[in-house]
Amino acid sequence: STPASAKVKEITIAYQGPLTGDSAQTGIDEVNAAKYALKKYNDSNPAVKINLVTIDDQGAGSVALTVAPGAAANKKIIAIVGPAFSGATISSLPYYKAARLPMISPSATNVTLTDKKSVNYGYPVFHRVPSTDAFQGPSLAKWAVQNQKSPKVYIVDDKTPYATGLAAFTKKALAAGTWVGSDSTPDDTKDFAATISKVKSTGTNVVIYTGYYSQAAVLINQLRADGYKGDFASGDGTLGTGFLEGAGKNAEGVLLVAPTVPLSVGNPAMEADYVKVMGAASGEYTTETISIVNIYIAAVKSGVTTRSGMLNFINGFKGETVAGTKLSFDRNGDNNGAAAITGFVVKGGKIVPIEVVK
Amino acid sequence: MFDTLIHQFWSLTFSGIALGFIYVLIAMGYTMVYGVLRMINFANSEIFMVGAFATVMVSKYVFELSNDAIPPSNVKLFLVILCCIVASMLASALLAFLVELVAYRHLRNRTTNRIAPLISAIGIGIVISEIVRIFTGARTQFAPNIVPKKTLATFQGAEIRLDSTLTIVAGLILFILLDRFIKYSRLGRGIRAVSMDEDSAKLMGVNLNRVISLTFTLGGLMTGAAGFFYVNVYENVKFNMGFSLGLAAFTAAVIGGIGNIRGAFFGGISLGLVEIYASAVIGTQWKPVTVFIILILILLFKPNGIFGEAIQRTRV
Amino acid sequence: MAKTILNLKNLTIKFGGVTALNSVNLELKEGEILALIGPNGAGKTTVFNLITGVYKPTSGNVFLGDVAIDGKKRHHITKLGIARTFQNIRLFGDMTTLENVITGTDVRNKVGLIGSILGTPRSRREEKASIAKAHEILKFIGIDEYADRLAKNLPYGVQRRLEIARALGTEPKILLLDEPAAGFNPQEKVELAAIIKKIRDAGYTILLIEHDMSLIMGISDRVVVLDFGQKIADDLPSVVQNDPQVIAAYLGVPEDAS
Amino acid sequence: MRLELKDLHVHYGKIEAIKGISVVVNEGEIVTLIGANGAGKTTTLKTISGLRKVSSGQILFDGQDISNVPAHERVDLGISQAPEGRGIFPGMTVLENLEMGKFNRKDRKSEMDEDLDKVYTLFPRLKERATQAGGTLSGGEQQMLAIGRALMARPKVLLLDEPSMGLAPQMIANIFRIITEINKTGVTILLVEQNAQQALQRAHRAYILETGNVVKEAKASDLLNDPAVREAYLGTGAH
Amino acid sequence: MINLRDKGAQFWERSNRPVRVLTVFAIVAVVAALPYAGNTFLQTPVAAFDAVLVYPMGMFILMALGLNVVVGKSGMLDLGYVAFFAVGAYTMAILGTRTGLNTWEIMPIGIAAAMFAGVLLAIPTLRLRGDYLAIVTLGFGEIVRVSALNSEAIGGALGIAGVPFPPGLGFEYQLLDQKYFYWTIVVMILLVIWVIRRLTVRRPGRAWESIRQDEDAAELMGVSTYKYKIWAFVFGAAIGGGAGVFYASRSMVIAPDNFTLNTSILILACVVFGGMGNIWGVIVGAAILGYLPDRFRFLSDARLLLFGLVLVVFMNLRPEGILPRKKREKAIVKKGSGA
Ligand SMILES: Nc1ncnc2c1ncn2[C@@H]1O[C@H](COP(=O)(O)OP(=O)(O)OP(=O)(O)O)[C@@H](O)[C@H]1O
Ligand SMILES: Nc1ncnc2c1ncn2[C@@H]1O[C@H](COP(=O)(O)OP(=O)(O)OP(=O)(O)O)[C@@H](O)[C@H]1O
Ligand SMILES: [Mg+2]
Ligand SMILES: [Mg+2]
Repeated sequence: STPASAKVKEITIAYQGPLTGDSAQTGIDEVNAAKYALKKYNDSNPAVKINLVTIDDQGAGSVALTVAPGAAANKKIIAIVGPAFSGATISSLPYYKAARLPMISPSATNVTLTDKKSVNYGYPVFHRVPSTDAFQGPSLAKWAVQNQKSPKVYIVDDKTPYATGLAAFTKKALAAGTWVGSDSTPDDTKDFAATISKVKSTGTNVVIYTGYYSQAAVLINQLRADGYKGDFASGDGTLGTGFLEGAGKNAEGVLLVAPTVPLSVGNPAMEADYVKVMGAASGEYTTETISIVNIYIAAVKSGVTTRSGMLNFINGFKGETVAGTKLSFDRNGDNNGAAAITGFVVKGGKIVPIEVVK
Repeated sequence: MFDTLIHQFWSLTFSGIALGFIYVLIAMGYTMVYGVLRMINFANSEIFMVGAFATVMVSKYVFELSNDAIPPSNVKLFLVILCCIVASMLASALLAFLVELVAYRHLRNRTTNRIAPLISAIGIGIVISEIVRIFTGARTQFAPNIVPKKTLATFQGAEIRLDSTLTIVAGLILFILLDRFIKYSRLGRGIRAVSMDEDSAKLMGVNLNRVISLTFTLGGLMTGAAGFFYVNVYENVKFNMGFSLGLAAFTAAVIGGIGNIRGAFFGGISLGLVEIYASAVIGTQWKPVTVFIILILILLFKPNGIFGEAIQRTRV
Repeated sequence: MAKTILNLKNLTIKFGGVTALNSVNLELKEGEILALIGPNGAGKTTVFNLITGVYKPTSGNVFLGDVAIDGKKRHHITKLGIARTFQNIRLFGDMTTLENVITGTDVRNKVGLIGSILGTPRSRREEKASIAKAHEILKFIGIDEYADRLAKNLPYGVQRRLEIARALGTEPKILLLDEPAAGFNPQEKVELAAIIKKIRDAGYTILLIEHDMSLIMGISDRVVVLDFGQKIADDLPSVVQNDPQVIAAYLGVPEDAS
Repeated sequence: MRLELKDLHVHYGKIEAIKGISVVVNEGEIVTLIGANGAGKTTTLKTISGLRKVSSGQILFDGQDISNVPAHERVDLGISQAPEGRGIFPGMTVLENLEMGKFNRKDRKSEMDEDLDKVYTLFPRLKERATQAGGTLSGGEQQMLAIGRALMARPKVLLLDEPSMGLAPQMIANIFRIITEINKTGVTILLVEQNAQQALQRAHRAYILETGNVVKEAKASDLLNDPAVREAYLGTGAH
Repeated sequence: MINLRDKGAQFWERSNRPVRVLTVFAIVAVVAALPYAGNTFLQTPVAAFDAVLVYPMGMFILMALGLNVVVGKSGMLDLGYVAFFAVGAYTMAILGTRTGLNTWEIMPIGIAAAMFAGVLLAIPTLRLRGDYLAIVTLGFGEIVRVSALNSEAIGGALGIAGVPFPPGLGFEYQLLDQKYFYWTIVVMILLVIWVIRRLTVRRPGRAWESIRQDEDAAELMGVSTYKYKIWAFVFGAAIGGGAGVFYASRSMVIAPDNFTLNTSILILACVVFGGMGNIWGVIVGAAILGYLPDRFRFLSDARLLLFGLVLVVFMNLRPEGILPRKKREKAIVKKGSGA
């Protein structure tokens, strides 16, 4: 082993998320963002280089159960970017808690993770950049009905932990009498005819979809093809160019809310650089991921070399995301700056941020 | 609970039939293979997925249609449809042919274990979908709008759209063609002979390998066509799209009586309808439960599916 | 006169348009070898299938002693004491000869799942007894030397004999043999005849389907002739052999009466 | 068409079932193979029709080596077999089974009807049961179907594996008469039989097989009178 | 190709009792020492070796042994085996978080629940043959998973967290060092092997075997085929349920997505890959298929691709599995106990 005096030349952090399997795309987007941030850093010839190892949990709790003990036992890893999904986070948490391995997730938004009363409480190791569904839900409820004098809201979720959570908070925040129905369409649903029929028969004028962008695009396309004229609103799962590509013209006027903004919106200059460096546009949760890696970089720059050092650094950290919003963590691991939920409208084929929805 | 079903009955029915035709075509892939080998082709869902991708590729890169563009019209539209559907059918057929070669042929000569080919087909399925996943970065690929989603007519408040009408009409034509072909070519009899007794079939002059390859290929053609219609209606593809559709189509084949192409037809349409009605009445999330409970009930009363022949057995 | 142990009363069965058996009456006496003969498709195998519960009669009954057994489950009928062999061999090909017979003997064993897992004394006793019994039967039939061979690799003649041995394993009162000598050469048929006699002498009652007249004449006590699902004769072999109706329907011109 | 096996060896895995036999069947002959259970008769026929692979040696058909021709093509050459165990397609009707016999023949409808008529005259029972599923036929009926089906192909060489098995005495006499009749129409026949008495009476020449070897080859009538053969294959209580 | 199975069997037959006992001890010792092999070539990148030994390897072996009774021994194709695993796991999770019962007390309840589910499925469906049974069982697996997913009362999509660890038995189960879990599962596996061997060499084993080979003939030889098929199903379910209870307890968290059709298919692949019907083959198959994906983690992107290739290539090379079902000619009755 190295003598204590020897200078540490390399630090290892890990990314955990789905890199294979059905949800691989989220993980690949995030890991690319992490790679981008680290490349920028390592190319600047720092004294201490940072390595990235990837931990593929397929976005599934069952797989997380096999990989998490390994990451926990791997003493070289001093911090984790991720896990990407709430379910995998819940399964991994016991191990990381036991190993005191700090983690900051770019995309796990389930409330129980930072809820003191829940068995899923991630204290002290768990942190996250995006705000929880508890914040996003009310904002979504508010933002979605802005165009309607007498809104009739129909909520569709995709049955993932993320979507059911967000749907529940959204529903709770709706004004009395405005909620007319809900459906759950598992994320392998191809045909929304039944859902659309319900939307029509309830006279809905606002459809809120909590789920991910590809299904959102299919849903709105089918809604519009069937002559639905009302509004369509969704949360952060839908925020991204993928939705625009999939929904095309139908995306016009869609109302979105998200705890942060996509890189192309929040920091166009960095997006341009990203495209140059990575050879492709950034994907989901890039803003969050780069911001998280930047925290770790800052920690390493300040001489952190251990897990406990990293944990202290994170808890004391005060800064900004690359999109310019405030970033620091409260005792439960939530982002103090995350409460600001931005409302967006799709205009002219672009997702345009309008205002903070309170 | 039944409000939606009652108010939107025709609209639901029309969608259910269009969805059903997609199932019918995929189910044909399962049922043909089952008909000849008495084995489930677990790679069929990937064959379907590849067929769907072929349509996206051709429309995007050969005809350079984009997602936003107005759908083509008249001659161009006809040409696009024709090329896309042919490309999908050929891509799937070729893949089905290869699957037989790699996963089944060698094994067939080496073992009587009927589950071994099943596992090797599953292996191939994983390989195909993983290759596509790696190439697409696991992303959903959105397809250009090929056939305009024009409303042709309304019936009892239900809109009858061009895209789903095309699915129904073309699906019907393909089904009838296949049905006739099997009936009037010697292939149909060859398939039945092979499925009952391979050695005897050889003694009758049946070219075993050719019959089996041809059956896979025909099944592939149908499955590929389903890929085109799917893209046409739902406008997106993803590497893992085959799984749930394949499962549904397989269920459809069993409901009708697997190995029997008319059964697959009936099963596909009824499954499409049942799924949509069930989603409307008790919620989309309960759809798989409803479907499987109905399946079990059907099999309780008709153990060989609705159109299924009794499993071929010699007397005791 | 020995008592009747199997009684078929007015047995009729139809398959669609075909009446395979038409009101057939047949009595099997304890300890006899009764031969069932008739042209191809006369309904002989169908009689076996009705007795063993494979088919349910359209009308009529099968009595074992005083008990009507038509409509009973197949395995239950076996338990009641009727065992059979198959016209086209149906052995458990991937089991050894010995195992085939032991599987037959299992019908008399009582031990179930739990007993087997725990290895109760009874289970061990039964296992031991079954193995011993199976060997005994194999020796009796004369194929003990094949005990450890897989059934599917056995020569045809041994397979036919194993069918008989497996059926004997179930300790039947009545043994039904469906063309046990098919595919045998004359020499082998003679040996088989001896075995069948030996079985009868050991106290079994035998109902035998066979097309080889010399075999039948040699061993049967009584012959029943079926034609087109009807019983056309039921008498001593020598009488039946000279019955003109039987000759016309079944035997053909008597070229070679042995 | 002359069929010739030259020093034929056939294996099941490691077991050698046929150990170098040479057999000649001249055009227009009936040749019979007799031998005890397990001698390799069925294996020989299966090898000729292509269901088993030749390990070494040759099968000459009309002077041409066909040992590597796939089974289904041998049917087109004119080799047809009624196999042991009959190989009926259980789910097909009797008529469909018979039609399968013509699978590769591009005969006109009239020829089909003609052949069907022929088979139906040979086996009236099959005509009665034309629409019954093959699998539900009685044992003997299946045997008739197997032979009839082989005839549908209008073979040049007909391979029969124990055609009398499971048949009633009257029918057995019938079958052997039919074999002679078919032969008279110019079809070469290779016949495997346990009923050696009848087979030898009908055949021109015969081979005796013992555990994979030919132990004797002679004119059939000679063998009928050979005491050793009578002892071993015709039963002691000979007729 | 060499037949390892026969070589092994030959060795076993030639050995006398002390040699056999010694062999068994040696093998058990080697297996038990595996958690200490973490730093050898066996090391799995990313995932912890000791955890991989517990899940997937140990669990897969256990489940594959259970499924083998259904598929390999009695010839019924079951594509929904994961349902029983799920029933066991949910029983543990629900009772473990809501009552004071501990893992060992819940174990029999979980097994009983899985057996009950087995009977429930078996009674109406076991009259179906072959592939129809396959689709019905597959459907049953989906019914169980989707019902769990849709029932908020048992956690819905998030599942149930905070499932208690098993109480120690003179040692304490640890999170970051899973050797005690591993040893527990080895004991469970040994127990199951012992039970299955008992069954297969005796009457129930013969009944299953005869049903697999010729159901009609079996019934006519007096085997109550329906009853034995149900037993096979229920017995397989019991093992799946037991595995589920232990799984939930060691994982602390379960969710519906742990119980997808993929798991059923993977377990089936283990059975076929190793050698259907042969418990040693099944164990080897499950160990390999459980271990490989984690061993190949360094390949990251191409990992599953490789897994698929392995399945195809291996099935083609060894269609009967790595250690095929008995080929040699010797009885499954215990030698020497007779005659
Ligand atoms: N399941 C069935 N469906 C239709 N017909 C049947 C069925 N089972 C038997 N038959 C018919 O019933 C008749 C009697 O058949 P069975 O098998 O009893 O004849 P058999 O006397 O045993 O003849 P063989 O000597 O040829 O074996 C036959 O004509 C047969 O075709
Ligand atoms: N599938 C097989 N696997 C292994 N050995 C076989 C197989 N088929 C046949 N044999 C063996 O090959 C030898 C020849 O068998 P074959 O069936 O050709 O005999 P046969 O002369 O036709 O006998 P039979 O009069 O009983 O029909 C026998 O020893 C037999 O056990
Ligand atoms: Mg019969
Ligand atoms: Mg033979």
